[in-house]
Amino acid sequence: MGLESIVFYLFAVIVVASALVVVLSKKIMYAAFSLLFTLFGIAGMYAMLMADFIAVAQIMIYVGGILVLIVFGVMLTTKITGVDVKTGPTGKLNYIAGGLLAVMVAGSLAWLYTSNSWISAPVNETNTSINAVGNLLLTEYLLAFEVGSVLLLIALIGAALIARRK
Amino acid sequence: MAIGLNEFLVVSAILFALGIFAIVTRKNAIMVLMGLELILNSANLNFVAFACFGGMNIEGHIAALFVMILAAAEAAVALAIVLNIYQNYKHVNVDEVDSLKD
Amino acid sequence: MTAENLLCMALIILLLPLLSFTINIFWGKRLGKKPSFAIGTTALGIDFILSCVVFYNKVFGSIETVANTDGFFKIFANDTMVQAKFTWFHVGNGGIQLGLGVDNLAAIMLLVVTLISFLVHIFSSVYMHDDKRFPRFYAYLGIFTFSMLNIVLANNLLNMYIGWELVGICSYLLIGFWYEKDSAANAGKKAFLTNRVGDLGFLIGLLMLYYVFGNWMFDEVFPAMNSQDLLAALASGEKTLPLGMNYGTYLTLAGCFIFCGAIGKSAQFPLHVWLPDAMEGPTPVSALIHAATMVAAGVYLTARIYPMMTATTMNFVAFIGAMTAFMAATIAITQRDFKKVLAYSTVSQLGYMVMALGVGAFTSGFFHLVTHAWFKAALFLASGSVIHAMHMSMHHAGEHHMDPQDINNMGGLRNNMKITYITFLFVTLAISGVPLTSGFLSKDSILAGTLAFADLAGGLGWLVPIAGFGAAGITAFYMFRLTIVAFHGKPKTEIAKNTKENSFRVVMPLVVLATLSLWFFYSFNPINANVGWFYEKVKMPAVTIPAEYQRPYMLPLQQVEAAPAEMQTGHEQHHALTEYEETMHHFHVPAMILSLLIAGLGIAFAFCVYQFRVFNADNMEKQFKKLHTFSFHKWYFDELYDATVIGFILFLTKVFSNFDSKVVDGLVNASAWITSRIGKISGIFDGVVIDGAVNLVANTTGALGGITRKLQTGKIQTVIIFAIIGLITLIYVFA
Amino acid sequence: MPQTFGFPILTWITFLPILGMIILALIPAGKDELSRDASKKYFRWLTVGISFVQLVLALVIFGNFDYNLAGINDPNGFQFVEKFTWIKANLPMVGSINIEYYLGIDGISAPMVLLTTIVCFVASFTSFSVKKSVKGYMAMYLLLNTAMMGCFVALDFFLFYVFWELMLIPMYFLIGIWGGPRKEYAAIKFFIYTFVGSVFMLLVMVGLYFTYQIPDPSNPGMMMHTFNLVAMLDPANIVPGSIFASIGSDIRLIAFAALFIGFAIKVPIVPFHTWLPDAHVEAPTAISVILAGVLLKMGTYGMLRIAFPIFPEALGYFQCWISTLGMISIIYGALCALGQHKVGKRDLKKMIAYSSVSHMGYVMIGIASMRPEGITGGIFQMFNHGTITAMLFMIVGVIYDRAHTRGLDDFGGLANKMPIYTGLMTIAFFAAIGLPGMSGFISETMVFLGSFQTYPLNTMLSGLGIILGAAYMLWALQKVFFGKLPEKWQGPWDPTGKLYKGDDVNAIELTALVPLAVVIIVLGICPSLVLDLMTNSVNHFVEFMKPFVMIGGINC
Repeated sequence: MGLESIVFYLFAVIVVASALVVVLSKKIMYAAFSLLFTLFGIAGMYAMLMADFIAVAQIMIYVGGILVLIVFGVMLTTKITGVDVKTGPTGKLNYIAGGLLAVMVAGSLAWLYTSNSWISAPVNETNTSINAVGNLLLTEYLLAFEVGSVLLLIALIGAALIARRK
Repeated sequence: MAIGLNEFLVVSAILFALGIFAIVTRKNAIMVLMGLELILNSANLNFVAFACFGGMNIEGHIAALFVMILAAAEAAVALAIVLNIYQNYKHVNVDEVDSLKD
Repeated sequence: MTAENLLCMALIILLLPLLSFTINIFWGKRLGKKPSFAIGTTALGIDFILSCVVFYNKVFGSIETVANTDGFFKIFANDTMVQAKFTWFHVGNGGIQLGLGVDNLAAIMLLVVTLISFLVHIFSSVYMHDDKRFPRFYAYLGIFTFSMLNIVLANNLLNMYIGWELVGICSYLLIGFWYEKDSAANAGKKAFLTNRVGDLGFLIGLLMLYYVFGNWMFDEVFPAMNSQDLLAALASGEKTLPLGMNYGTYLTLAGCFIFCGAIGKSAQFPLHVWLPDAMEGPTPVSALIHAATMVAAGVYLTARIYPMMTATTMNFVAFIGAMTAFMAATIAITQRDFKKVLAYSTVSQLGYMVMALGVGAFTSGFFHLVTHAWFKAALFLASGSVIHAMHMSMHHAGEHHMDPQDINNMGGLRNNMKITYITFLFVTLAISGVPLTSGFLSKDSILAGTLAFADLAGGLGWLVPIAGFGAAGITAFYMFRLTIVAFHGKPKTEIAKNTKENSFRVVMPLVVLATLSLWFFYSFNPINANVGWFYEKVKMPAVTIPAEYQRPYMLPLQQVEAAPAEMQTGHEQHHALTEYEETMHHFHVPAMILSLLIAGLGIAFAFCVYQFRVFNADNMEKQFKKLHTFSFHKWYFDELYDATVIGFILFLTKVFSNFDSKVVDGLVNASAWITSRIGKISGIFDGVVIDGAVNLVANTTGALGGITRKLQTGKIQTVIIFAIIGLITLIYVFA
Repeated sequence: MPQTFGFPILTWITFLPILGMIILALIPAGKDELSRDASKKYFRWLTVGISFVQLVLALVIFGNFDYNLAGINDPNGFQFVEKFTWIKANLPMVGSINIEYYLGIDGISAPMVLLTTIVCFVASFTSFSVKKSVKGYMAMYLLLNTAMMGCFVALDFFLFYVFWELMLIPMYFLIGIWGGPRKEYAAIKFFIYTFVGSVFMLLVMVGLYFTYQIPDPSNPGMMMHTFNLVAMLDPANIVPGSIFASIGSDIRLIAFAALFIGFAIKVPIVPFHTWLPDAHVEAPTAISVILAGVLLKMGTYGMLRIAFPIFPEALGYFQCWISTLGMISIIYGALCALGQHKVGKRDLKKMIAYSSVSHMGYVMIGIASMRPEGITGGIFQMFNHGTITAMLFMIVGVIYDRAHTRGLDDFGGLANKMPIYTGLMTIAFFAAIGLPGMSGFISETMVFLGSFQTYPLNTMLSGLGIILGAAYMLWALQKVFFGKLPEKWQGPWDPTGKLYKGDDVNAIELTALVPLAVVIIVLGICPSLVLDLMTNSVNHFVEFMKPFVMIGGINC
């Protein structure tokens, strides 16, 4: 077991464990914070997969953007006085059914993934993917990129419009 | 055992399942949203893994990037909807928001 | 003068009236009556002066034959025609050319058109003075003059056709100038539509020429008709003509079709019906358009296509002309409306010209066109003067119901309107063909021409001179009837008694035009025009079709003997004498004597009946009741056309409209109806049979559904759970 | 190399109205009276602005057009080309689908592009008289605009078909919602008629797709089926043994007939014409203008671009019949128009609608002659009929807006009440009867010139159309303008003075009418402005068709 494996399992544990906390925690703030760890873990995995740009983007967008949004959402929708900063009661039956379902999904997906023999290409070790990503974004995927940015703009405006107090 | 594609895929499958779990069990809309983020991340992880091992090359990265963009947009809109629901119902419990039922 | 300068002048002459039109139509109302009159008249005045210059230089001067074939306008000049051409637009591998050309014919016509137009401009300022659309009237006069000059200055048939249509529309607008009156609007429409029938023939003729020659330039098409290449190609079957026609038939047909245009515009039988109705227009318009210029355009066209007329075409032309001349004259005898008499007289005289061209007396026909233009314009303007005076008198008397144009309301006008009377009398003498007038010169030579034709052609050909001489006598009779009834005797009404002579601007044009009807303008010999300049300068153009299609007696006699070198020097080229010309010389004196005799008879008879009352006009009317009504109702042409052509077309429109709305649309709606019925039947089938079965299933399902219903909670999560379960199932099924 | 332009000008000119539609959708319609009026004003001027930019783009195209290039079957002869793969998919059962986004124009489509922009521009002014639900109207109007333009610039059959069908939708709504009393009937009739035509076209299109193949640019060495219209003109691209492979076979004749009927319905040629009078009578003015001005031309354009060159030998087989149908259309349309004299409600608009049938008949005999004169004349007649009939319909719209009736018997003596209007109408009517100095004269004469060489008898009979045409036009002119003004129109049109201040046409209507009048007169004097655009293409077209069809004339 080389260093690579150790690092991988470390990240895997972080990701899975914190994700478990996210889904199981009663307090919504805890959930939000452990989501932070999950996202960091995944960013680490990206780095392992030689996707440095995606890793950085993951941290910036998810951690810096989405997570902050979620935290804001939490704070805005629950009374700050704090009686109800919980995720609300959930029945045991629900947990059991959901758990079963989750296990089934995980199991079948894992089986599906591992039982197929994927076409594998040699890993090309490059230092950085930023150049390539940047080139592609501004040439072949320019239209999609622009559409994405327009979409973000529209989402922003739409969100502001929806959330506006009547 | 060297770390290959399968390991990453398994992690992604677990993340996906956890996301599903969050979505189906939790009542709080924000929690549902977080579950959704987990699912998206699991998909992203697949993309990047295939980019590295499966010959999807740099396109996988691009796809992941677009997923992130969509996630950001989705998060913004979803949170706005949550706020709106909160204003209307004074709570954010999704299983009491059942206007879809006819 | 250089060719270029001459053409520039011609271009200016052409465009000045257009300028006047543009100013008057857009700004006339704002400018007011005086300025619009001034603009129109000045433009035409300049036009007239320039025309004089062009006329003098072309006909009597010499033109430096400088040719410039580089620029946009390609200039060609030879003895007969100075012309410019340019390509209007390209189509296929060639192009459609337009151009401008001045030859002796055009130079003389220029003078006629611009002078009469100028005089009518002056005359109208009084006649139309109280009209609220005064500037509009001047605008129309301008555009008409432009269009007419377009015909005159054309060096190709397309230009002529363009001018042809334009004068048609101007005529429409001017006849219907007082469009509040339904009769005026109808007359305009009738004129235009009748002309359109002729125009269609013209167009088909153009198409036929284009088919073979791909061109409409006079100097390119006509020479090509006899080209060896073409004849060889036709003989070998390399080129074919539509419908398998042979070349002679084709040329004859093309000529006849083009002549159809002339039939329409020059009001020849059987399309003459529009011209009398056109008298609904203001009188100056009648003088300008329906007497002197536009109606003469048909004759001008026939003269232009002279080189391509086959023997058959010429016979056709001659008989149409003779028929028209005679028929219109007989109608004119009984008409009561001052202007209608003149209108039929115009038709008759136009028939004369056409007849002259048809029998081969080219110069005489064209000569008559010119002399007729002067005296007929004078007659119309004089009638305008009379009508205007009657109007004024009616206006003073407060009388509004009388017809100021009915000659039976006039009488004794000669005392009140001396100048008008004298000029009118003089031009009446001219139209009757009394010596010392221009009319005598031209008419006499036409009649000589018809006699020569009849002599050479024989047989039915004698009908032509008979009609010609008959018409001459009748013309003299009805013109003097008109003069006597309107001007002599005692006034028949108070109104006529109180008429006054008109102002200078009305009588001046009359005097000018009447003066031009004197003989010495054309020939110093009062009984023979052949020695005058006109016959020297206006020569019959060389006929360019193959000799086998021409009249044998029209071919040059010494064609064989003539040395080629001589053929190319100067005027001699076209002056090879023909058998026809010799015969015409022969008949000159007999024709003169005969025509004098007949005209004298006609005049004497008119005096007997209307002045000295030797015969009672009313009694005669009763005696020849049938003939009189036949003539009075214009040979029932209008009724005939209404019943046949127009009735048929209206019937067709009715049939087609009903067919369209009932049958074609009915079929469409029926198919829609059938489809919807089928839809309904299948709907019933659906409802009873299929729905029945479905309902059975549905009821069963419904029961089951009641159970599953509980699963449907309306919550998103439930939906997701089911989706996931589905996903997992799919994984296991397919993976 | 295909002639491209530094800027995707055809895409812009085509899709600009869609952009306008989006902007329009974003402007709120307003809640109270005041803001509604304000936003109506925005909608109208936005539409005018968009159409104006299109017009400017069309003029840019006009200015940069290379007169030496022919186009037709030569992919390098097209100009302003834009070509991308649009849809490329492998489907089970069907096989691979290759659809290109292929735009380009040559001498045949360039006049049509110009015409479309001119007519859309002036019709946007005419649209000002629409009062009901302006936002929806303008949106539909812009969509229609895109669809029409797309038809004229598309060089891929599938793309063409998409635009062709796209045009039906806004048209259906424009007639069905903003139309007259029988609008539903007219809209459905229009829709179904045209749709039947489209179905024929679709079948042939699919057949053609499997008949032609070209090398696949992305897979060297492989062949692919194609919808490329230019490639379909090269017999070398035919797949041996495919459905339309054997030249002269019956199935090709049938396919041609189907395609021809599809287009003929649009033209419309008798006996497929009965949707036209109804649609025209019921449609709002601006839509009548577009319908007559542009839509009808799509039928004849489609024949020239698609039906004739792809099935040249079938054209040779049917040529005489097509010419005869054109002749029948001319006379039939004219007689029906004149029939408004005696039969029916004497509706001015209906008369003009029938005159359209007659005038499009000229186009048919022109292009059926296969002579350069005839085809040039036919295309020019398409252009001129577009401008002239647009003007005629606008003219009817003007009095209809004021008097709320179009009955010929309801009017008379308007010449004194509305002199400027009468002047404009006189121009339009005279242009319609082919007066020299107006554009209609040149195109009619050229049509006759060409047609006479191939089918002299048909041409002579068609000539009757010009007499009948003059008859109904002058008759209508007399009915409306001459004679005495009826009692009920003695006063001002609008006693309150709010809608119409004066008796004569107002500034907006003038803005719509005068440009058309100017175009008509300028082209009547200087036709080469438009004719030069097409000379080369038409010559090339005739060369291309020569082996298959009858070309008359002995000096061709």
